[in-house]
Amino acid sequence: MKTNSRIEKLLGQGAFVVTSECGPPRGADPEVIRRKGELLRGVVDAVNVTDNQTSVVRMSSLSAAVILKGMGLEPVLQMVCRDRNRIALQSDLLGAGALGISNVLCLSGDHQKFGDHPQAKNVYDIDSIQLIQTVCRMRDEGKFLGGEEIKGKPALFVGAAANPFADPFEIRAARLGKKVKAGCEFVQTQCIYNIERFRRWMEMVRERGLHERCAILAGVTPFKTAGMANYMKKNVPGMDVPDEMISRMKGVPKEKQAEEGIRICVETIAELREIPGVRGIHLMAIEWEDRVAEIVKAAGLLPRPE
Amino acid sequence: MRLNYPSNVKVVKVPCTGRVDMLLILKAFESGVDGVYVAGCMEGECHYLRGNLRARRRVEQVKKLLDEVGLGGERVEMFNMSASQGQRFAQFAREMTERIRSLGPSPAKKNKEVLP
Amino acid sequence: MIVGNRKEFGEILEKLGTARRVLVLGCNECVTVCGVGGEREVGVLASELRLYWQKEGQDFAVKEHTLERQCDYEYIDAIRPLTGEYDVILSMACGAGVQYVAEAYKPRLVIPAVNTTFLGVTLEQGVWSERCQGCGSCIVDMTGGVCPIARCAKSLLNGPCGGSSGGKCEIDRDTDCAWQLIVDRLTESGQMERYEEIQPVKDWRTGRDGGPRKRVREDLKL
Amino acid sequence: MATVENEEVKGGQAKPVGAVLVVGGGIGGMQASLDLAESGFYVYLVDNAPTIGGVMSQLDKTFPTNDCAMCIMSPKLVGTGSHRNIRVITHAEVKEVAGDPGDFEATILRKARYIRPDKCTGCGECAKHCPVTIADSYNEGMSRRAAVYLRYPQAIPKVYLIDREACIGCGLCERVCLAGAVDYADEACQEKIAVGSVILAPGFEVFDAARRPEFGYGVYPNVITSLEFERILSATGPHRSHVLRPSDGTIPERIAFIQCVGSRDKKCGNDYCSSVCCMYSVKEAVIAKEHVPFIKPTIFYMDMRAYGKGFDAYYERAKADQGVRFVKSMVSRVRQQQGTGNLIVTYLDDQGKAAEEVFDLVVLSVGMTTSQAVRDTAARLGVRLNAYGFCETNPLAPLATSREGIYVCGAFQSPKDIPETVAQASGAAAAAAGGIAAGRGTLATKKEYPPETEVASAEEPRIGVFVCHCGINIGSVVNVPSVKEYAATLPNVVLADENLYTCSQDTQEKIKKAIQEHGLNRVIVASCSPRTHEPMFRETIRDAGLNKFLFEMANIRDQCSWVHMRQKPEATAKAKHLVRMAVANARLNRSLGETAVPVAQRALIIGGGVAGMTAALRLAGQGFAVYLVEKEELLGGNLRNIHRTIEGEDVQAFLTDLIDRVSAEPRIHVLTGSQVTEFGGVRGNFTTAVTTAPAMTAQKIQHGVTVVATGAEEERPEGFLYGEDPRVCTQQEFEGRLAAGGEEAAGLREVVMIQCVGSRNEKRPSCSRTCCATALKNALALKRLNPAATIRVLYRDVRSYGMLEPYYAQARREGVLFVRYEPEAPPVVAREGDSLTVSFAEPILQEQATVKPDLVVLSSATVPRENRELANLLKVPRTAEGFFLEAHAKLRPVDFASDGIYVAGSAHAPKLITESVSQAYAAVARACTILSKENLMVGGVVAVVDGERCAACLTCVRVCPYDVPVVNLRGEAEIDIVKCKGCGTCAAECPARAIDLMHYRGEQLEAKIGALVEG
Repeated sequence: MKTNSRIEKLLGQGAFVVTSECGPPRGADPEVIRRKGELLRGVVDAVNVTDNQTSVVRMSSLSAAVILKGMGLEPVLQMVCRDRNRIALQSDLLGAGALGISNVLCLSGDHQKFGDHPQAKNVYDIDSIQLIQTVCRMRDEGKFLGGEEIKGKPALFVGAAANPFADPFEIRAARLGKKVKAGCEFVQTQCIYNIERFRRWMEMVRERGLHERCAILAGVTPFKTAGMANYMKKNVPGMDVPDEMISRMKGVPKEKQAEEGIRICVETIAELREIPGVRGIHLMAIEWEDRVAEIVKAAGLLPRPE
Repeated sequence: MRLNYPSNVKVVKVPCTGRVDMLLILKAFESGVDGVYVAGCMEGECHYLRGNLRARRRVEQVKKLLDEVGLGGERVEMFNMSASQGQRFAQFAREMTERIRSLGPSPAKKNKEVLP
Repeated sequence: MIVGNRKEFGEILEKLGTARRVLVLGCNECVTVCGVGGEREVGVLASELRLYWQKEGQDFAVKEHTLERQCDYEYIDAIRPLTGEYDVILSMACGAGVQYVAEAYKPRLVIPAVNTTFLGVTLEQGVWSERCQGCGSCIVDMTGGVCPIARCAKSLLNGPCGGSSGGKCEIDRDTDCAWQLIVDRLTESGQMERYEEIQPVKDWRTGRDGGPRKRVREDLKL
Repeated sequence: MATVENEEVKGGQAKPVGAVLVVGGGIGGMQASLDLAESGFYVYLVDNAPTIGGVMSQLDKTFPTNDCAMCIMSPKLVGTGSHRNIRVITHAEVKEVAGDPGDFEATILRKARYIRPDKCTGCGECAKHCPVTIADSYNEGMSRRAAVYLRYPQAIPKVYLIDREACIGCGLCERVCLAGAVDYADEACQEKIAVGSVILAPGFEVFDAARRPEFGYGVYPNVITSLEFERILSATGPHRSHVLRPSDGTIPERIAFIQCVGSRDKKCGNDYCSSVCCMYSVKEAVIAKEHVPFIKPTIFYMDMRAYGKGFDAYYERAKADQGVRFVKSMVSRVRQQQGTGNLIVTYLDDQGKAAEEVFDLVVLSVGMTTSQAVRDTAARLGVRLNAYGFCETNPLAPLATSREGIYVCGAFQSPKDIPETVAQASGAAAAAAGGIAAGRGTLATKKEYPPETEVASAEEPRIGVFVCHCGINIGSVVNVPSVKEYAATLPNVVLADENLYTCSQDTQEKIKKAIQEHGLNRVIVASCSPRTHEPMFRETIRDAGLNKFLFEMANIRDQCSWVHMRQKPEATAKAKHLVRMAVANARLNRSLGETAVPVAQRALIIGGGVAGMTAALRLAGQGFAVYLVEKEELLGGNLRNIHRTIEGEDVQAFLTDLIDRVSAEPRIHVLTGSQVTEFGGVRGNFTTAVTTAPAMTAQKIQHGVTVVATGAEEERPEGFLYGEDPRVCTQQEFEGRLAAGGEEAAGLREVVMIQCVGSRNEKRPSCSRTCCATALKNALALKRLNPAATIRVLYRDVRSYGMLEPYYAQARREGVLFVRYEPEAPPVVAREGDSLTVSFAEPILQEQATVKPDLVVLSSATVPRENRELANLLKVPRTAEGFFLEAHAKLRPVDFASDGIYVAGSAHAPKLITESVSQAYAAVARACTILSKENLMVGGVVAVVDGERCAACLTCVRVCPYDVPVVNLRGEAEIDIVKCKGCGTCAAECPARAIDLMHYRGEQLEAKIGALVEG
């Protein structure tokens, strides 16, 4: 065990891990985060705290993670490369270590064009793979990127995201390979609707043996409505929603679409569990934290191990 | 065919509308004309293959410029006609004259470059 | 070449304020080629100004001149006698030219009429595309001849983000995903193994982040 | 001159007369005249009509481009009328041609015109005052004109004449004519001229529709001919392009076109097909619908003969997108409905059922015939006609008449459309020139000019302004004296004068004198129109030693007095403005040099088939060296696969003779097994690299012209069990088998021919043109060998156009069965046990029929030979189907858009041998317009680069429609004045303003525009 991470511990025990996420509020009220956290207590093993997701300004992910930590939950600190250069990123990593955060998820981050400050200058001093390297170097070698010695290394379990559905498809496994080579220990994938394509990706991942060096947590997101399914297909870059899924959502009356969405999600989880190399799921119920427990239960993943 | 059209229309001959430069149109306004139209061959029938298509793009650009400076892009136009279409020529001459009449004299006539 | 965009006429007017003796100064280099600041564009802007002030009934004097280059002192200096007669110089060169003219004719007001946008190439007549950001340390040999710094919206050095879709970037469907291009080129040239190498964090000192840059070649100096 | 001697003129004779008589001034006659005059011969162009232009001048639009006929013909009219080596003799006829080839004496009778051509200015004052009105024949009698008239406004010569039969002799015209051109005492006169060759291009007249009384032409007002409808559609027609029917002037909604009126008609003795009616009817239907969208045209046809290049696409578009209805039928009669003036058309439909329909207007698609006058002329000249009154020719020598030295082209040879007429006219020019090549340059003159006075651009302009009254055309509207006075006040004007007719001969002398006396270095004439008169005035000042570009015209008639007739003060003011603009421009006019570039007087011909070899022989016959490049080891091309023509000519003997003559001709360098590998240069000076197998030796050839004659071949068909069953073959293979001997034929019990295999489909929309004739030829040949054989031709339309039609009739007579199929239900070839079966829909019985033939013959498409690389090398375009694309579908059928490169034969589109031969001759005539010159003059109105200012941005390189500019080694754009056509697009777009168009320089145009507004 390199860290105190619960994910690391459970994976070590061979458990099927369940993570979820929690978006910090667009304000300074800590209660919002506490309410969301409460809904997830005992239901998931760890909670991702997003970092100004979709480039919209929110409470900093580190602050929100600390609040969750205070509640006894296990936060996964998301960090994007869009807003901070290597100085700020390393500084925040030290802070996270100091505040007892055990998991970090290294991301490139959405382009600011889609957020609430499209006028902003982006940073992208380093990219997500280089951020993984940075965290590992700080933790394992005790060195900053600049080469100086760190006094008090941050013990962080390092994760990253993977999108099996983005293009170019043929290099998607290779890209994961680079992340693993950089030191990534777990990945959470983009929401999976096209299971066939995910299977093919997993085959490529297994071919490279990446699943043995890095735990793969398959991402799922329940549709609330047929409209949402359609929107995700059309407007979210790198999202692959098969037409059957949309017609299935459209095939039920509006008031029953939420239930249908959850049913699809549960079925998907069942299928994903059968795929060799899948070590857990990452359940992204976007602004729908109150249904997470229900989904996890229906998927037969409750109770969570201690 | 000796079809009557307004006498305020004066023709500047060019070998092809492809020769018509944006600057020439702007200069015409500088010298005080109220409107300019470029009379090219029918599209697809340019003797020089595509001069009239180039001219049309330039006329569109000049429209934007005239809008920018407040003269109004409608003071310039591109028309297509063939050499045998005297009626069409006369019709456009009348149409354009009517249009310019309703717009009134070019406001850019008020002053000339006077500072030494 | 350096590619720019003509400023809106309204903005130029605003910047000119009360100045009515204007020298519109073009440059016969990059900005001519990209159709923004050559002799023709100088003529167009000058004509627009004349028409506007004619319309407003104001007195004015607009002079057109185009230099071979606005980034070389000798060319700039050659018009010294001319500049005295004008209140402002409206430069249609890139940002470099504007500044060099301003430096040469201080304290005369020099106004930019062009927004300098990027270092790019001509895709076709009338269409230009960005290719380089002048980072000072070129790596395109590693990336199939495609620069991820200039052409990836996030300047990612190790591969495409999750927003790459159908060869296009997540920021809009007209923009190519640089990494798709890189992967295609590496595949074509049988160099995909290059992709597996992790590009280390970049040393940005050679770029603008290292502060204003200067280049000296001792052997060429006088 | 390179052509000193010619083998076609027998030795020992004196030089042949270097002049040609061209009879007929329609589009064919004009083309032949221009080609001859441009290649060093003097031409007498004699037309029966008072003006040249022929029937084409009456047409509205032309298919398949929908170009305006008059617009595209105008340059040819003006070119013919103003060419110094063409004498146009109108209102005249050829009485006799005596003598021998090379030395004919022709007697021409000029009819009285009553207006003196040397004095008439074409102002039209006489016609305005003439009190008589009679039916206007130009509008087919649908409008009226005066007794003194000009046939149409653009007429050449622009000289009026008096129709003395209508004239009442009131003398008004004589009184109003200020030019004194009216001469009531005028008399017919005879003139003898010496010529070396004669070309007959008298054209056709339309069939007299009254000879088919069942259609009611001449009885019912709303039954009209297609030529009358053409006039109705025309902007200069009786209703100024409004589609109105004669009886009541309403818009006819339902229009019927009845095809084959006077064609394919044994009863009238016109067994032939008139070739053009299908297409002109489709065009008229489409144009009528363009004018009035609610018009519903219906075309009653037997076979839709859209066999020309791009015709089928035009036809399909009309059918699918433009709402033209096509009914395959036989119309039996037309009756008028009581009271409405509408017409009831009775016809037998495709299934043989009778039907009736009501229409508002019926257009009879009348065919082409030879007029009695032309038949008489032919008889006088000793030229034999065929059974139908067309000129008798041999299919392998289609340009020669029965009398040596007299050649033929156009519809008089056989019915044909405009491009084929133009091509054949050029061909006839080549044939006519071939016989008298040694006389080249002996009669045609080149004008000698005095040396040019140098006018430096810094020199102070001294401008003379001559304001014209144009009789009263200008003077009665514009106050000419005040314009003159105003002109005198303008800067640099040192002389202002006025004339009654500035174009008159004495005024030219006056202008010349003024140039000397006042030291003028610029001349302005304020008068009619530069379109007609600028060349003449330029000539005048050049005679006085001034560069022609120092002339400037103010157009105060066409653009002023004529169009502002009722606003006299405004017209005078505008005339002053126009003069002021001319002065502003003239001050900046510069002398422009035209440089002589020597011509490499040799030709390169690519392709050694019938077209290539014919062209080579003709060019060599005119004294030019030829390089004939053939890819294969043997000459002959597709001709090697053809044995007989449909008329029965022995093609292999013809081919052998052709090859022998090519091989024996010392001026022809045959390069077989060779390919063009590099190509560069411009007209007059091309350089081509040719690589020859097997050693792949390369050589560079310098030549002045290039003829592309790469031909076409029969496609290897797909499907129909071709290649799988030996009983399925192509027409060409069948022809070979028939030629091999009659044994196989004797055993053939039943044969099925399938037409349009690989043609007229989505992949290849065009008709392959020759397959119907080939099928008829082979069917007839088989019938000769085995009269008992059953032959079924499964077809879509039988396209036996022109003189092929009688063979179609013959085949039917001999029992060949023709069964139509629809493209949606094509015949199916299958195997049933050992037998071959063909099943097809039987339209009359309306059932599926199956036969078991011994042989299935596929009429496979004609496809171009591999030519993509060659097209790239030569930078010449191709159609979507891979045939070479000519410069203009109508009037430049053998030219490419790039000057000096020509196309001949099937490389252009599928062709019969006779057509390839004509076209090869045509390419020769076009090529000779360049090869006959020692130098080409270049320069004048061309774009010029100021290298200093050039930013080498490539804008000019990209925008030039002719790919002329290049960035040279100095990094500056360079524009070759030889190639530049002077459109000015580059000048208008150069971002550095480094390019200017000479004579239309930015500075000049700005000055002119500046002068437009009162200063």
